[in-house]
Amino acid sequence: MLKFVRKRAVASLISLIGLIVMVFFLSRLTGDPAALFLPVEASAEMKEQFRELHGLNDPLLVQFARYVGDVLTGDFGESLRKARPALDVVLEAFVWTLWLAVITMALVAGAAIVVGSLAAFRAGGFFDRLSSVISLIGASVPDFWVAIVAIVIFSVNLAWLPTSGTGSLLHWILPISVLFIRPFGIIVQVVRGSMIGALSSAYVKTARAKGVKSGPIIFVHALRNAMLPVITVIGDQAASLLNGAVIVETIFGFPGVGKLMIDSILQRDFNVVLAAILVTALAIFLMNLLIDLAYALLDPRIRH
Amino acid sequence: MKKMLVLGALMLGSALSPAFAGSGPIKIVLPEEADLLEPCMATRSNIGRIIMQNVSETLTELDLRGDKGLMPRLAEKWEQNADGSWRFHLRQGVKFSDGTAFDAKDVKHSFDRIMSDKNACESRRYFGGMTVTPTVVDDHTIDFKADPAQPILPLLMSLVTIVPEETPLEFVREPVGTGPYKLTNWTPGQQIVLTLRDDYWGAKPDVTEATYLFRADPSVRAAMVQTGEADLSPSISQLDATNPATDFSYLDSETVYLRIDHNIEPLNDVRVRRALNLAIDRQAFIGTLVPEGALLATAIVPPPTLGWNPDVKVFPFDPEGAKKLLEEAKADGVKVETPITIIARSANFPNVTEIMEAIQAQLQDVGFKVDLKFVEVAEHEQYYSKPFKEGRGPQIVAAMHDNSKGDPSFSMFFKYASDGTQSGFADPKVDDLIKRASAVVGDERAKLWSELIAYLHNDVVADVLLFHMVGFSRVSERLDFKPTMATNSTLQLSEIKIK
Amino acid sequence: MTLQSTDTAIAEEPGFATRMLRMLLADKFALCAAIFLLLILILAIVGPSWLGDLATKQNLRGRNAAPFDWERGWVWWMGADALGRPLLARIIVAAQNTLMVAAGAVAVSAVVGTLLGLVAGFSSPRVNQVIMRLADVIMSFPSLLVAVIVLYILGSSILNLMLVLAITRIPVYLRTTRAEVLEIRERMFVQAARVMGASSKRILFRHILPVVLPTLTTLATLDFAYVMLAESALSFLGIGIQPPEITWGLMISQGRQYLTNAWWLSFWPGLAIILTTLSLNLLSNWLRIALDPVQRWRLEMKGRNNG
Amino acid sequence: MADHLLEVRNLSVEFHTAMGVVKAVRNISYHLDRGETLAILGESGSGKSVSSSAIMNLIDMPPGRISSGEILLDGVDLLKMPAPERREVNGRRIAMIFQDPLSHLNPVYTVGWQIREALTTHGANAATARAEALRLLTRVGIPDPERALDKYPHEFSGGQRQRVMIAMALALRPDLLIADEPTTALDVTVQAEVLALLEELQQETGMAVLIITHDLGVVAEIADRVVVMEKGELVEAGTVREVYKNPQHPYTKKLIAAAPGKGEMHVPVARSEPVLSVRDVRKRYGAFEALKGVSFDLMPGGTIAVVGESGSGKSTLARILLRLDEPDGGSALWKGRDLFTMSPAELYKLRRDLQMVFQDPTQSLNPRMTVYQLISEAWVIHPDILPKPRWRERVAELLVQVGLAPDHMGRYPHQFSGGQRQRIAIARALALEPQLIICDEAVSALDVSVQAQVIALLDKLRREMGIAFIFIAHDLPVVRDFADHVLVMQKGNVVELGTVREVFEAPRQDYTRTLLAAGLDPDPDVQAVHRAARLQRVS
Repeated sequence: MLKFVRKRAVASLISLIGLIVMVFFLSRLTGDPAALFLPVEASAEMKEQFRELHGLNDPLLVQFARYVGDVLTGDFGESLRKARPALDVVLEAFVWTLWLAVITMALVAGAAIVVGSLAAFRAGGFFDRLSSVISLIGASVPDFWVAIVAIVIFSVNLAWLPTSGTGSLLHWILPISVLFIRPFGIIVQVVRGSMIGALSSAYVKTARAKGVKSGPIIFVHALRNAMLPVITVIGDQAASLLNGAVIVETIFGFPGVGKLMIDSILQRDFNVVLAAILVTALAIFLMNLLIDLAYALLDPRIRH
Repeated sequence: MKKMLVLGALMLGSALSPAFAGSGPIKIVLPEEADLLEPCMATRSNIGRIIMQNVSETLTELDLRGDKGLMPRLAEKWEQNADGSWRFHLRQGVKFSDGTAFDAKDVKHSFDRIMSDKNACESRRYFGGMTVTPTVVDDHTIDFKADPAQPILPLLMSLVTIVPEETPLEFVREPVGTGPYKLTNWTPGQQIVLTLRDDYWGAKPDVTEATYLFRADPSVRAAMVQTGEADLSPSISQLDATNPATDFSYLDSETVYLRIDHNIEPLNDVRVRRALNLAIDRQAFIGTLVPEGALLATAIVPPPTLGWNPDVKVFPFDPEGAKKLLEEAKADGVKVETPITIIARSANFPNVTEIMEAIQAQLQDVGFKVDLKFVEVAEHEQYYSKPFKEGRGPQIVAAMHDNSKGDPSFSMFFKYASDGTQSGFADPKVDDLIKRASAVVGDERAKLWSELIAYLHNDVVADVLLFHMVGFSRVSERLDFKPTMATNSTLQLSEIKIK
Repeated sequence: MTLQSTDTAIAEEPGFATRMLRMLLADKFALCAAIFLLLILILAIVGPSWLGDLATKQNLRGRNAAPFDWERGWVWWMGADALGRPLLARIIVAAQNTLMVAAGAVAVSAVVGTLLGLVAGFSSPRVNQVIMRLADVIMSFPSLLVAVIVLYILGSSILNLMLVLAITRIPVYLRTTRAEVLEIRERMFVQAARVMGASSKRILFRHILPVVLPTLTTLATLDFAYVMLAESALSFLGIGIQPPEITWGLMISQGRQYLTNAWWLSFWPGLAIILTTLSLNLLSNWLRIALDPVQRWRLEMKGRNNG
Repeated sequence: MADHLLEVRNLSVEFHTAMGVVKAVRNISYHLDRGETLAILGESGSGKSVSSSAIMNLIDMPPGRISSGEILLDGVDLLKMPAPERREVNGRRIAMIFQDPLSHLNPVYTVGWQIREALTTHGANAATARAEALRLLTRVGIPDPERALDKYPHEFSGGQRQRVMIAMALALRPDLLIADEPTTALDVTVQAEVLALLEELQQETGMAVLIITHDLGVVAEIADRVVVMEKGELVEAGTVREVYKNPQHPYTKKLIAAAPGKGEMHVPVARSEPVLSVRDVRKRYGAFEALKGVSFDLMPGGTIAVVGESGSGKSTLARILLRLDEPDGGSALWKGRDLFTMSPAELYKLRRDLQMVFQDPTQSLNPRMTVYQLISEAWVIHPDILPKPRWRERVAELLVQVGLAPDHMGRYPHQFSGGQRQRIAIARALALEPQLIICDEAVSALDVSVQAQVIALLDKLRREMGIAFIFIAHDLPVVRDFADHVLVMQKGNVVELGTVREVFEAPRQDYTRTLLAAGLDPDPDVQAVHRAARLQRVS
């Protein structure tokens, strides 16, 4: 087990280094932060001095070496825009994203498993067709559109929920609902497919021969076997949520890491971009590890 | 249901307890979060809107609400010394929010801090091309000597925020100022809270506490005021401004124009530039893509600015005239067929894509070949500011310029002088007028600016001036507040009254 | 020794096209989907030259004209946009760019991802490692961020947009293909091909790829929707396709601000995306059966019964 | 009327498919008493499992439909029972075990859990369920039952898994046990043990056993009475002895005639220069030694049978000889050249001489290729064998040669029966005109009657074309009719190597004798003798 974790950690470290190199140089190709930090009227000297102040005048390789050196000592640099440590900025935002992702995925997984399983149990039936069409439409509607319509309906017209922001539990409902739609549609389809396979398998026949009821057959016998591909997809979807739900965060004024990343690259706040990428990549790595553990937990055949 | 309850509570509150009326906390929702609350960055609008004059005050203050001109704030009065330097007499008994007393040393430190190379204070830009030396005369008197002499130095001082002399040169995250409010909570990404100080030197405002929230989407901002989640949104979309009881338009200080690069044929020909101006049906935009209330621009600065020239008339919409001018130019061998690129910034102002597409269509109607290119802010800046790229084709940059400072000097040099960073041409007469106007005060100054504005518009045909824009705000009915041109950059809580 | 009763063999095998057509006729849903997609495809090809002028002709007085005004020409039936341009005409014209970006991105990512996946699944562990780490890097790179960075560097053109969206989708195909290859290459018929002396190339493309293909087709149709939406999200962030070019995604994004007072601006292009994805899904479900010799009889039977 | 424990009357079951209604079972009737064992004998597609599925309510409806008949359990019609009551019957009164216990046990739960579930589903409490599960595992002879409770199905051997299945089925002491091909996937020695266990348990509990099988040997070993099914119809019924000695229906006759192991034994071809000479081949997988030094010679046109139970290394040997796996040591001289040191280019040439026919034709034929494509692929890979214009003609020839029709070449594998598919696989091997064909359990998955046909085909090819064969099998009787030499393997070792007559008539090694004894003879009388002998050896 430990050996497995170590092997994965090495692989991830390689990916992480590749990621840093790529982001570092690519982001610097996108332009000069001085032009964005200072107003258009600022003089050339002011811009020059700004670059000098933030070490942007050194050759890229020197900057890179300095950055790597700093990161190795745990220093991720300062945010150009916010004049505070980039890591603090990122971690603050990441906590929000993490909660948003965890809660959303928990709800999505729960709902998709129940709906997908029931659809599979009566494959081709009315419920199956209905859930297919709904999940498909859900997967092809732009989320910003849904978000704004939801605000208009539920906050403005019905006044049931706050429009946006953070503060109470009610504030979470709309963003989570909007984020819910797309992964739900995808995971329902995967659960359905996987469950159809599991329900037609031989051990389900055995269970029926034992006189086990439909409920336990679906949710005890078949489901656990059907979960492996489902968990993979849940992982992929969770990863994309961890990378930040930019649109939803933007519309609902949710202080997450996705909006932070996009804002930071718009403002060429490179240190924040890099720190954000590192933190999310690390989180995704840990999540993948958890998923592998879940595999082993669900399926004893994988344990060694 | 809940909404009714809230409304009911509000009505009850106002009907039964007049004692509460008149003061209380408010919530303000802004489009863009302040990433810094650094006083010396307060000239940037997303920061200034929160702390300028609320937390950090300046020596002088320009009145944009009335017509009082430059008013005293931390300086009680000022005069010009014989040697051209300016002497400011400071208000006494003023305390910073950290309890220290305000004196001339703080003013000197504040100024030195802005000019320091240890930081990137943006208000330094107003002091480009001059050397200003502050000298403390006594605790409550300070001299500023500028070389060359600056007739508008007191106006410039309305841009210098005062911090205690203990403030480090590097950027701070907890602004300390002499203003009526102090920062009590800043949760990045969520909110900023300013709370009224008990020991403020001036009149006590109605607003006891202001919570700033940030939402990027304009319809969300409008919805928040409607649902009572916020009391004031200084900028909402024109489309959402449908309720006359809460939604107000106001002339903001933004001017939209097309900057022409005179260096490249065919834009080097004045007839071509005039044709551009005649081809555009400016009036058709008003009330359609540009909100009702916006003004057609004849200068890069809005009307209340010193020297704004009422005699300069907007170019008429005259496609025939434009075609004729083009034919003339063509007859003289000007390559009017060369495709011209209009470079615009995406999301620069509301409806920018539609407006630019419409302008493109109108120019094409009279025979121009026009490409439209949308770029993001950093790339736009490369087209807009010098040095321009070598080997470029004929280019027109659509841009928006903001001058709410009351004096054209903040615009004219940058946009029109030969050395100006965004200037698309070089004209000795323009340079001379700018230089002369900058050196004088009063009516003389106004006259020279007027002359320059007319010359640029009628003779040089420097650019295609389009609109002085209006903004829309939604103000809760419990507040008494009318946004002004200043609202873009400053939002003084003391000006907000609670009914 | 007797052969099965299926001996009453089909005397003459009909050609591939006829057979596909027959199978298509047997599935009503797939038929509708195919007709719809064909229509969209034709519109995408002829749209810009046919309605291009009409779709860009502004009429500031007819801004946000409401839909269902049967008095006016058919292009106005879906209403008009903020510049008074007929929405139906714009949707037709935008089909070209939309399909180009989506189909291009899906095609590029599917081809590149599948090839890499085949190589990764079938070659030495070292090559496999390199490819998988590369996929990891792309996977952990938030796709919108990649898009923003690359579009900033390269500028926002249709081709670049297509490339960016393609890059971010490569790992999906790569990982799926590789996983399938690892499984399929152990199958008996692959062993049988090796015993016959088939080269790796032949085994990959003749034996493994056809088995992976249905999965990839399904994936690609789902991705089609994803790419159209991603393109729309980029427009929302202001870095996608730039006017005067139009795509459905951009139209939704531009119409967003009018949601409360002119819903049709973003509704119709949204509907176009939904219908296209739905059709693609239906068609891919059909295609999966039609291309699988083991399943094909379902359609052929139905077709025969109907006919 | 209610004398019989189970009585199936006029049962008809049909399935709705897109090809129309398929009548799986037509109007069949049989009965079964307590303590009795009834065998349903039939080949694939005969509908032999359908009636038992109907008894257990395992038929999916739709697409299935019971169109007529009744199933009486102690006189009560199961088909008219309300669903909850019907479910109570399952497990409690009727239990079932299946072929392939690995896939019929839930892979993600421990066997203890699964046995306990059988008990708790019908009302037992957790504590007694655990104790009972332990008792059951002990009873069916699982070693270290205490720990076995917490193990997962994949941690057991095939025979043990079937024992677990039996333990689970017998948890509630049912009146009737249905065993659907319970020993088909097992080695002969294990098969004998499992059948013995079933018999013991039947004697203990007095339950009735309904055994479904395709194997006359199993019928002879365990059943009292037998019913024979063909294409959904019950064609013959009677005591085992009656049916075997005096079959009435032509199908039964054919079935009995097809049972292997009764033909003439081959006389080995004359010794000459061996075409293949294998010496001391070794292979390890990690710590597991799959081959511990295997040597043999194969004469041109000769047939050597490699026989052994699962895990004996016989398939590894085949894979290594074809270079699908690399050996760790030894040599294999093919016409004097060592196969193991050949370069890829040489190997490519070798492929023409050396071909293989796999166990399961369903898997070894690419489902997406037509018969023509499958066979002609050989010439795509080796273009110098045949010019393209002659391909169609040659494919037609090959199809005729293996007993198929030329107009089959446009079809896909799934359109054929199992035996026909194996013929296609053989035609594909022949396309390369090989000199040696390795058959890896090439007939094991086929029905008995089909098996006989395929073996006859192979025999014809050997005679007519002089092809040498390495014939791998786990089943001795099959080998007896076809091979001239037999090589018996056990755990990677060669136990015995001799002519077919030597091995079958005078086995020198104990293991060979055990194998021979464990094999079930279709003749109930012969089998009774075998059995007596076996029991004697055990005691």
